[in-house]
Amino acid sequence: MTLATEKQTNRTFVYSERWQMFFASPMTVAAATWLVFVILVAIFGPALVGDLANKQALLMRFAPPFQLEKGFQFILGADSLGRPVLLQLVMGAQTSMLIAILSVGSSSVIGSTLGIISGYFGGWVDNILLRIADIVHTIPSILLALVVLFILDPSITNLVIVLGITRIPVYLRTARAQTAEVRQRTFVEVAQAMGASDWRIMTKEIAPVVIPTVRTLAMLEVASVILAAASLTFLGIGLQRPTVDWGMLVADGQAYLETAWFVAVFPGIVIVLTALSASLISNWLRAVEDPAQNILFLSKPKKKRSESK
Amino acid sequence: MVTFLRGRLLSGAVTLIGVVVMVFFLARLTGSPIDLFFPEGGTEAQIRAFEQAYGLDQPLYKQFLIFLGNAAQGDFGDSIWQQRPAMEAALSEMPMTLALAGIAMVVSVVTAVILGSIAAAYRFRRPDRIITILSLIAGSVPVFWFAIVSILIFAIQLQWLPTSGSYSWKSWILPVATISLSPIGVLTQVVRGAMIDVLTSGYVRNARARGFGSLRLIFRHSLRNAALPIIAVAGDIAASKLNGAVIVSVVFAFPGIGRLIVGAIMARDFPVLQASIVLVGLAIITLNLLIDIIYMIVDPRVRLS
Amino acid sequence: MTFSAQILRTSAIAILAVAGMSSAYATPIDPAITVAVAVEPDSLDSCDTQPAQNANIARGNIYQSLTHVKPEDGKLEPLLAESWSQTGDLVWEFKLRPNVKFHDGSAFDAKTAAANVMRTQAGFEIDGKATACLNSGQIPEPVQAEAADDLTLRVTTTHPDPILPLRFSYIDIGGMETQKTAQKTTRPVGTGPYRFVERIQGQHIKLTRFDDYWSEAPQVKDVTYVYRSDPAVRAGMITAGEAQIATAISAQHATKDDRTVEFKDNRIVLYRLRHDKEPFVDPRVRQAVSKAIDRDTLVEVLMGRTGGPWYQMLGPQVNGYISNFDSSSLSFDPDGARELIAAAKADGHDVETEFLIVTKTDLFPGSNEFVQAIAQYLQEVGLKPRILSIEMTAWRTYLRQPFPEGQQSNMLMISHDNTSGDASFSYPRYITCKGTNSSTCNTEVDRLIKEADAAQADQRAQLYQEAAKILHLDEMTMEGVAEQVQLMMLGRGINYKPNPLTGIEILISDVTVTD
Amino acid sequence: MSVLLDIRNLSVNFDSRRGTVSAVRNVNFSVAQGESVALVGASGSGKTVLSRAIMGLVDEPGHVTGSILFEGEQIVGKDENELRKIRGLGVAMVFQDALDGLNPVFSIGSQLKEIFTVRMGFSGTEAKKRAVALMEQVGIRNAKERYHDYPHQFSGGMRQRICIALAVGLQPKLLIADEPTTALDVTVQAGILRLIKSLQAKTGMGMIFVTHDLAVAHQISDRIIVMYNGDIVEEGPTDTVFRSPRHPYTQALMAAHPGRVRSWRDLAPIPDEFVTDGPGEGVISSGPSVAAALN
Repeated sequence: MTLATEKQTNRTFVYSERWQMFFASPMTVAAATWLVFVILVAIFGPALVGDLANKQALLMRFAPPFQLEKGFQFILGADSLGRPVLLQLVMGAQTSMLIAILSVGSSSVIGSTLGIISGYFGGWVDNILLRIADIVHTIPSILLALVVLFILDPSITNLVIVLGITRIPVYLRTARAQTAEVRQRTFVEVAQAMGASDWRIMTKEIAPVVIPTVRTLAMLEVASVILAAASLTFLGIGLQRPTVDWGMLVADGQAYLETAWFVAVFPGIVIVLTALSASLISNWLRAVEDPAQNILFLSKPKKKRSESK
Repeated sequence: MVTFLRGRLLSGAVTLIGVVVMVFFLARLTGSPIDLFFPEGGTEAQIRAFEQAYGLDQPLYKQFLIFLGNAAQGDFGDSIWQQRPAMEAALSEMPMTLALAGIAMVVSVVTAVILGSIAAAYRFRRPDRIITILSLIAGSVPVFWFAIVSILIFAIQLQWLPTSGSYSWKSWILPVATISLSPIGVLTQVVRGAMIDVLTSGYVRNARARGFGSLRLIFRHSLRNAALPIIAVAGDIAASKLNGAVIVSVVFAFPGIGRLIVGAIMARDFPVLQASIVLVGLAIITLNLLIDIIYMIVDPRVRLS
Repeated sequence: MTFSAQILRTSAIAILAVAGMSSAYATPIDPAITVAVAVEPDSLDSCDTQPAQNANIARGNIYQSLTHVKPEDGKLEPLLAESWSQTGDLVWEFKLRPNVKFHDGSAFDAKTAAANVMRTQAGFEIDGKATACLNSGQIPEPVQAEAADDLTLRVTTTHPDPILPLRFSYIDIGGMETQKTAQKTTRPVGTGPYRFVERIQGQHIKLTRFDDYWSEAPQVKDVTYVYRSDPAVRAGMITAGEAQIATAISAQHATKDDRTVEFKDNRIVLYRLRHDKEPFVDPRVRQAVSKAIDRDTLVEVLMGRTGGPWYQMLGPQVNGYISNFDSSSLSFDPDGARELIAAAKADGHDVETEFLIVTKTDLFPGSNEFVQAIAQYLQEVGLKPRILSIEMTAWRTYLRQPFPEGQQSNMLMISHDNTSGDASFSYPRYITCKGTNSSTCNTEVDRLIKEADAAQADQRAQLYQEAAKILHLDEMTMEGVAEQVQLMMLGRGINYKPNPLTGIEILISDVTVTD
Repeated sequence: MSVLLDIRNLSVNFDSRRGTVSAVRNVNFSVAQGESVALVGASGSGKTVLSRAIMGLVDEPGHVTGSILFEGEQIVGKDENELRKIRGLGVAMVFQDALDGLNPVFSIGSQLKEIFTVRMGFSGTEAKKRAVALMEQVGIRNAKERYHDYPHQFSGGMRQRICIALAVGLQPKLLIADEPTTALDVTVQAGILRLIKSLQAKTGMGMIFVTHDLAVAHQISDRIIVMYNGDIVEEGPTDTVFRSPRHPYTQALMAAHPGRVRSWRDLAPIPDEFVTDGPGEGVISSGPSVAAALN
């Protein structure tokens, strides 16, 4: 009886511990709130906003921000064609999230899988995979972008393909390096000695160690993917209007930085906030899973403790 | 060591050939320089003359074989747009690229190691939070945006630094800052993570129990261990800077092979593109070799396996 | 007394000296200037001066041509040729200026001129190697050039070509050494007021005053050209004093004072419709496209001082321009446009087919927004446009005949300039059935242009204008949207009056410096 | 025998946003010079936290109250710099995770040498001589050749021997051995225990041997302290405790111990109320993450 209740408490304890850790950090809460908000906006926003976002009103060109008399949609000002910056951000949220999630997702999964395989088996498998990674890494991504967007179409899918392929080597090398290191730890040796299959060792023993690193990297990559898409737009080979992503808004707006700062600055802030949030969540996840860290994560701000002296 | 080097050289050669093959065919998928060359439409005779001059009248596989044959003898052909051998064009940009990438990497690694170590030492406390937020922001600022804003502020408003060009040491400041910004952000996070891992490890705790001071703990018992993931990520970033840094080149009009490559892609100047890629490939392969050697020096487990 | 008088005298001398110095300062001797341009030149060879980025540095500074278009009135004036005449249906003779020296010290003569004309035409072989010159397009039909005597150049054409002297204003003359090889030169040698000093690819080109120049020596001694692709940086270099002349300035970076100067180079923003594909098969839809676009608002808001509304293909200084053109059938009338579309639809035309608006990113500064605004105007009258903004090579596949099989119906955005003043540099290529850049095929237009090409002066202009009327009132496949105005910025103390040719030649000899 | 270590009213608490967790509560005991004390208890009972408190290794957010007198010197409240002087030379510790205990990027020799050069100020050659001698002392054969080897070339048992060498090399007055054999094979365990025992006999250092294994405790200690849930529940000379355990928890431990019975049929299960789910769960008072964090 005692045992049963105690076990019960234990389980709820473990769950609530994460939540406690979550709520213990206001930054994490803010980051998660922002991400959830952005994802909700990405899912529902475009449908709600409809055509209003891309509706040009030349006479509203560069309407200044923080003025309500023109309607709430103009609270962040209007761009060079008089489109409300706020609604453009809403439309951009969907594209940017799609690009970020799909390309980071695909490249991190493919890259780290290959990296674990490469690091675990070593030998010729390792050699071939590393050579391919080297080749992809050496080819300028802009050439790849140009080829794909020249032969195919400048669509979101193709952009995801370009950005995904070019980022695979980063994950591959990271995962490989860590796998090679983890492989030599005793628990892997023990598992091997106990006759566990390669697949089992890779998924049960190595992956759990590699994943946090990859995830930290992936969360940081969210930012760089959004920015890479923006750079392609800046160099003139990105997405096409009326599809907008945040990077395109920054790229388009930067020509007017001196005259209408808000057109480039608000999308820039949104990109920075989103990337920041992704990384903060990644830090939190890392802390939750690493017992050595979570106690510190939970610790109250340091105070002078006279009583212990 | 000899076997190691031989293996490396072999795999480097394989990579290089792979890259050249890929680039050769990828580039030709983007159309022909003829479309660009005659601004307002040329006659058949003109186009044929042009094709002949650059060997574009041959079937693709023949073009490739000719290219391979010549390249093996060190002849990468003449640039279509620039009136000089393609390799000369590529070589002339390389020193600046190496210098810029090198300086930027030193700046980023040093900054990141300092900031990341402080953050790890004060993990989850205020200095850590501040450094983490700042480094994440640094990694999230669009590069071209930062470049333009920094020109507006430092060159045009304050007139402390030149807007562009590469004439004095002052003109290096903004490009280096722009290139280093995002690596600093990423690397600081990596350093922080690696340092936390090491600082919470058994051997550092043991060393502490032996009564060693904190400087010794950090510099002898932690840094070298933490260096491994840092070197891996820094190496990848450095490699991307070798053929990247395009935007910095474009905005600051700073010389560099990245800009040459983009220009060659846009102008379909295949010989220059191929020669540049070979150089960049060589640089990246050398870089990877260096990283492997550093790895071997730092980590005995790699050395002995 | 004497003492104070002495002081007075000394200070008077000092003041005079200072005044003298400052007056000497007012017209600096041998000033050096830096010019910030947008794009690095591809080539400094005399046969490659056709694109603006090459021409702006080489033309008129390093190289000169036999004839020259006067920027003020578009009339042809002598330059390296003192006079010319047609001696037969197909034969022209140019009397060349004597005592002209190239920068390498060699003399300019008919042999050199003939070699330049021949080398410029692509396909001409030297030592079994072919050259491919960018200027070759200026001579569409092969001509034969030879030296009749030292200073007489004889040119034989394959067809009658009344504007051959005008064409020769685009053939720049390089030194004989550079003409002997198929290789493009990297050390250009010409007859112009500036000689080439050095070029570091990717960084700069330096020129200096040529001491043995045949005409008046210019004031500016040294010129450095640098390339800055970002308009904000180019403008900033003027503000920061790093450059004295900056070209291709965007409206938003322009200053309101006289440091920013304007010029028109007969450059028009055009659209071209594929009339062989829906929805543009019916001419009523093509007319509706023009009526859907509110050029006045569009141009005023988005281009500001860099443009004006426009309804024709050519600029006002070209002989194919219709001076009293009634554009009312093309001007903004969305309801009218909708009616036209409805009528076409009623006749079974598929007006709801999606089509591309094809543009390139560097069409002109801010062109992407311009195109987006056009797309919205077209949407509002019920058409289904989709924007495709691509880079040059891809864009060219839409511009050039033959169009690839299965290419989607499109409206192509073009920025076209004609600095020569003659429509033959535009119409044959753009609106005839066989024109490489044409989507129009109207036999009447073809006939008029063919006649015009062989005609002279007023008759020539009239025939071109008649063709233009058919284009703009019946065909409506190639319509102007805006006349472009170029901006450039000048540093303090720099005097330069831009002209219609500034887009393709910035003569440093026209620049004076005061301070 | 004079008192080496004297602990009075020692508590270790961990502050967290979900409340204060006390890992050690009001503990009193002392260790005499040359005495060997076994600290026995289940995982999470607070014995590891207690031993770390003696080393001054309890970090934020943990904090220590009460008094730890080592040779009459108060350890509680000392700053890192003062603690550094006591660590290694005064109190040394061997940890249970032998495999993570040595820095993988330095050779065994250089790590051993370091304690002599840095902590005792010996010259390089002298330190090396001592390091080799120390390796021999802990039973590494071919010590000279193996001096330049790296940790990953050593087996687990050998690595723990090196860790022990690193702890005893400075000839501390008190050695805390925190389950030094748990991570090792059974066959290796006995050797390590023998080594520790002999080293202690040779140097005459005091020892606190932390273990959950009663047989080990019996073999190695003069006195036993039993901890349960952060409290000391029983204390006494080893033989006495073994002969007549007073506290029910101790009795339960005894009954469950295979070494005490002749046949497996005699094994009694530990009653439910003492059952813990192994490291990391069960005993809320010390908290799973605390235990994990400090191990």
